[in-house]
Amino acid sequence: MPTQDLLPLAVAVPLLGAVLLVVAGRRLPRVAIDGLVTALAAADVADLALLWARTGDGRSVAWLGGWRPVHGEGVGIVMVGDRIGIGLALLTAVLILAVVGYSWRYFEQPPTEHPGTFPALILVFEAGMCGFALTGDLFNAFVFFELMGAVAYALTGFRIEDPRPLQGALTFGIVNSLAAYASLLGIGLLYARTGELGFAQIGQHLAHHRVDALLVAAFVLVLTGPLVKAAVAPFHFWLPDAHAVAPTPVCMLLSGVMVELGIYGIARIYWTVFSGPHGIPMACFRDTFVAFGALTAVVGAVMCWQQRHLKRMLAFSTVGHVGLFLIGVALVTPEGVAGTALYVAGHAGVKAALFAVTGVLLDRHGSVDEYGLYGRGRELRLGGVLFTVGGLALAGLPPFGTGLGKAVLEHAALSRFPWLLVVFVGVSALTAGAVLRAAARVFAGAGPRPRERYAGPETTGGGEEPEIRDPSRAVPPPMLAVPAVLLLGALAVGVLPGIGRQLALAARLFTDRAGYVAALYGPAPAPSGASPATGWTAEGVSLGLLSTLLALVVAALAVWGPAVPSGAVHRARETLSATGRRVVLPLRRLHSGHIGDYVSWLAVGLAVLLVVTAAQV
Amino acid sequence: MSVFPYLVAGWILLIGLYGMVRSRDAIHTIGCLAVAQSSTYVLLLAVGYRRGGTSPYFSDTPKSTTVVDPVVQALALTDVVVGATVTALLLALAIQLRKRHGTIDPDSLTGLKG
Amino acid sequence: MSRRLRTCLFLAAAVVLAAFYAAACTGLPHFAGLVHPYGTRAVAAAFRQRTANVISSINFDQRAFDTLGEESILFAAVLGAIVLLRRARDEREAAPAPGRVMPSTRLFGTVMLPITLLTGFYIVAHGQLSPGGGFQGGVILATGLHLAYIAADYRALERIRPLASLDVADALAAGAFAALGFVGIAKGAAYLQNVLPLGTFGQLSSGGLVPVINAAVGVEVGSGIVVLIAHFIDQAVEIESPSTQDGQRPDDASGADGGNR
Amino acid sequence: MNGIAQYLVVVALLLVAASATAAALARDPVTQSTLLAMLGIALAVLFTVLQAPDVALSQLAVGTAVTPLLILLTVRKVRRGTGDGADGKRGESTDPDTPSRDARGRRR
Amino acid sequence: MNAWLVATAVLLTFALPPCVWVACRDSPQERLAGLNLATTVAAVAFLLIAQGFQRSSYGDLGLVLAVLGPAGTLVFARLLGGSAYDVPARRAGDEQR
Amino acid sequence: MTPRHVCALALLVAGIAVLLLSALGLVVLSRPYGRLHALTPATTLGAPLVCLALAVETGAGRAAVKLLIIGVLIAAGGSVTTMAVGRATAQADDLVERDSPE
Repeated sequence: MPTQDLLPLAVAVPLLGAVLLVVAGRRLPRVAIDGLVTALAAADVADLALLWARTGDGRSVAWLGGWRPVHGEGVGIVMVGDRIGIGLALLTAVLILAVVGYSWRYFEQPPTEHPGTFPALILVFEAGMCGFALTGDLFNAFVFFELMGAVAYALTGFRIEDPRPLQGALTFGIVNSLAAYASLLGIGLLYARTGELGFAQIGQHLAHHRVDALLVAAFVLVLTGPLVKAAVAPFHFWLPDAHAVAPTPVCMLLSGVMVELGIYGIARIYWTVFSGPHGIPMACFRDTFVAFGALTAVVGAVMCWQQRHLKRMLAFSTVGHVGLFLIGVALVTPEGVAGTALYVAGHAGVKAALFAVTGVLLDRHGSVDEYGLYGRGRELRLGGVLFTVGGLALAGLPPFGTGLGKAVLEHAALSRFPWLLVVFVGVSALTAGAVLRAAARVFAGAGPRPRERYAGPETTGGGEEPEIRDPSRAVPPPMLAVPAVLLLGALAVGVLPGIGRQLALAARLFTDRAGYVAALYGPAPAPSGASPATGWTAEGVSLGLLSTLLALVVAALAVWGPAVPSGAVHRARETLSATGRRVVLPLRRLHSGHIGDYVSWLAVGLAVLLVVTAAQV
Repeated sequence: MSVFPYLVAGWILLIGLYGMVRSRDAIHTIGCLAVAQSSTYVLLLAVGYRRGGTSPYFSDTPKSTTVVDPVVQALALTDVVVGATVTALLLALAIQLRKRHGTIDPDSLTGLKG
Repeated sequence: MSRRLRTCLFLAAAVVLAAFYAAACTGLPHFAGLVHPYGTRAVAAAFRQRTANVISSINFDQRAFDTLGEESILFAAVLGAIVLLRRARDEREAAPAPGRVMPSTRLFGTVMLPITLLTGFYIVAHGQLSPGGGFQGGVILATGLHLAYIAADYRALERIRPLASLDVADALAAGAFAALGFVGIAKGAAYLQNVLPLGTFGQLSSGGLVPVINAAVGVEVGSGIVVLIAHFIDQAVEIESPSTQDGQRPDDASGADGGNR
Repeated sequence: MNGIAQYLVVVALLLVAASATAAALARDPVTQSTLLAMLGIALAVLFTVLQAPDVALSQLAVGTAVTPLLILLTVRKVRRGTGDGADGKRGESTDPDTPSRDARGRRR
Repeated sequence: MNAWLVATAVLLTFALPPCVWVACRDSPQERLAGLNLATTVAAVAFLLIAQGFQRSSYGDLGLVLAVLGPAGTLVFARLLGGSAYDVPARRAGDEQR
Repeated sequence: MTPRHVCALALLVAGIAVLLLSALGLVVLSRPYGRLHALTPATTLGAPLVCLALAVETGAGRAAVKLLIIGVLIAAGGSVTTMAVGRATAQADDLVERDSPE
């Protein structure tokens, strides 16, 4: 089979698999369904792995329906796979496989009338995400954006007995659909100007026009969808609401890879469509989005620290890390892209593993409340180890993939924005500190029992509907094996030198706009310039160790601080928390769960982005 | 006239957003989302209109006829389907939310905050 | 945020958005302009594929991958609605009392049912010639079926609506679209390539793969929308919510404590 | 011919804008569903004068039939679940003086 | 000048706006009446446009609206009339409009 | 201008006039039942007249038959819906026993 046929197959295989599950699902026993869905997910992994291997350091281009352009003008849709796109699709497929394994025995009772529905939806979700990662056409990207959105809303609200998932899913659905429609409006504006729909084709035609309000408006509108999907502040409000309440396997996918697809969308659309001559200047893109990324990272980290609802804590940690990813791609250098790719790969494994262990807690105790679970995780020794290791990896402990990605990004940011080092170290330390704090309290019962006290609006996480019926059963082995494997994967990303090298080459390809355009019509010349270094350096290791150490210190202070009798420490804590409350409480109030607020913030975000961009071009 | 249709599309989006911001009922919010979405149809089809053009199919008209842009119509068609299905999905969520939460007034949906 | 603050915030942002959007519109080509490069190419391509309705050619041939995604959204939404509107553990079904309908309405419904179905088939079948096609016809078919609900009552609707098989038909049609793409690969061409014989321009069977995909879409949309509406009607008519059974007003459970039980 | 075609487009656009505004500003979902159907019709007319009968056909089918129907069914379900008893006789035993019922808009 | 298009223009200008106006009213029955008339007028307009632009296949739109329109109105009448849950919610402190 | 054309135009003007009068009635007549009265002439007279005008213009053939069928459909659908709307109005005013079906 020619390499290019593997591209549409990555979408078609899961779709056909979903159909198969729906049709055959009602006649097959549970075991057969599980086996079938695992086989299908593995097939897609195999397809994408083959594609990764065959594409090598070039690009695979598939003109769907055989509509190759004649004299540079075509009517068809093109799929373009380079190693960043294919790698993200492969990451999706691997995570889907992990989730399928994790949920083997997860839902004790699938919907009785439709047993195959949950895995079928997971497979359609995979099709949507792979399609979005591999397409080279703006409208097609919108379609797949909506596909993954629609499935994600349904999956988030899957547990219909509990009101919170439903509310989260509704917020998620409304905000994301609205953003998608704004993107479509932007696509309409671009089509009106250029008469094209492909990324590269639009980019080529934009070069013939001057830079004006239309370009700025189209740029901001088109990026609305990916920005909301990526939960960049102030578009991030839906994310904690949805990710905190979705069924655990779905959380693993949402936080692990769907949000990152938003970042990918921003980077891909900017590089292929807007980065050319008469486009949005790189300096403008860089300054704007580094600022937005830093804001997102800080908001996410601060809010993450405040949470006692474990899943909400992990969701806000995702917001924080997404801010770092956005900074990475906004540096507009191959090094930034390579670092982000490594970071995303490591983060996906770590975050999915953390959610998976939280799912075990929910399964055992029907609660994800840090206070309520105090000391109750003691008998779950392996879970505790995994959770702690996950927390350390989140802080960027070498040699995890997260640490390597963070190190490369820090190095990339250092020359132009030295202050970003503080953001990187601080955000990793604070998010990881929150996770470690929870690990110490829940799995070790460390420190004094946390006291209930009113600290502003919050979601506690107690009284969750358990996602399974029978809490007295033993923990199903896949539920702990899968997070262990995922953490090993995150470790492998950092340890295996090949991955870093290949992603460095891929990043150089990703940032080569001319090569992308040329690849559509024939073999493209290899990009010039050296590919960025993506190995471990002494500086990267020490920064990783520093953030890990900081994370341990803040976690220890939070857990044992109240028990320390010293007056000075006590007074310092009081002042710190008093000032913190003045800043943090208004921030917490903003996360109100109110759809109207979120829509307002969406409009405000767009307005700010418009003004900021227009001021710089 | 030269930009009037595009402005109408923008107005529809903004008024839909306004309705969502002021909404007191989740079903109403979803309805406003449908309104906001119709702005995309209007913009797309306005972009594709061509003076003196007629619709792009040739079963009852010669091949040489001037036609309007068919691509935007195909896009709008896809968009209509997407909008309808997403609306249905959101309404399904609203039904269950009302059952479990007792209300769909955004002001009273306080399960998630902080 | 209070309601007033929220509205003010939004209005302030909306003013900026409106100003930028209006400025952007002045940069667009004037309304009713003559230059549409992609559109011109698409018309030429449709002629080469001998498809009289250019929009069908774009939807089912030139940009068929978009439509594949769109049909997957429909498939996923139907699946999602089935999952979301399933009967929860604490709910029960209650058969509704048979309804009384005015004789004129009943007569009208009985007469119109076949006419609507006929119209639906007509619109599906002429998809690649004249306005219409799988999607539009499918929706009309689904609506026609629901005339039965108006004409007679819910029970009659349940009799003429084989829900289980429609469910499968929806899935199979969605799968058929994805599978038809492999015809191209099997013949050594690209995925979704239109490799069937193209026929004569302007004939019902012209266009190669287009009428086949069109039919698949018609089946999927028709059955999908019926299933979708069926689940909504089930909720509205049949399923008794737990709160209703208890006689307890859910209002009591709402408010601040609703989320933090 | 050209002038009148443009005039038709303008009138249709105004109708669309008016009904969209009305639909967005309607307070109650039931009112809104009627207005959404109206918007569907106005959009279908606009699409036809913009020479897009295919889209107009979808819009007619979706906008005037399916979406309002789904909204109405949702509203019916949502408003029905407020304690009618399970016997299926809705709207008869409602006591108009109960304040909570009034709050649900169940006035006769 | 094309009589059919002029007739369409007259209908769109003078017959549809009253329908929209009535459809904004409070009473559901009045709204329904407005919607009903709008359906009829729009169906006629489609037929006139088909004739005016010399594209007979636009007539299919009129056919579809003639078939679907009454069905839609009946559903509305049934769901509104059957349940009478139609008076807009008035809550304390509802300052909108 | 052929006599057939004149005939079609006359029918068209009559039909449009009826439709406009109905729209006017919809606004002017105040009571709900009055509004219902406004609907009837539009569907039973106005729309079929226009359809007839179009059929006359196209001349005998399949297209004309289709137009006439549409006219009949509108007329039939209109009267049924008017009745249904009237019933709904009556129910709302509690004139008819409210045992409405599901």
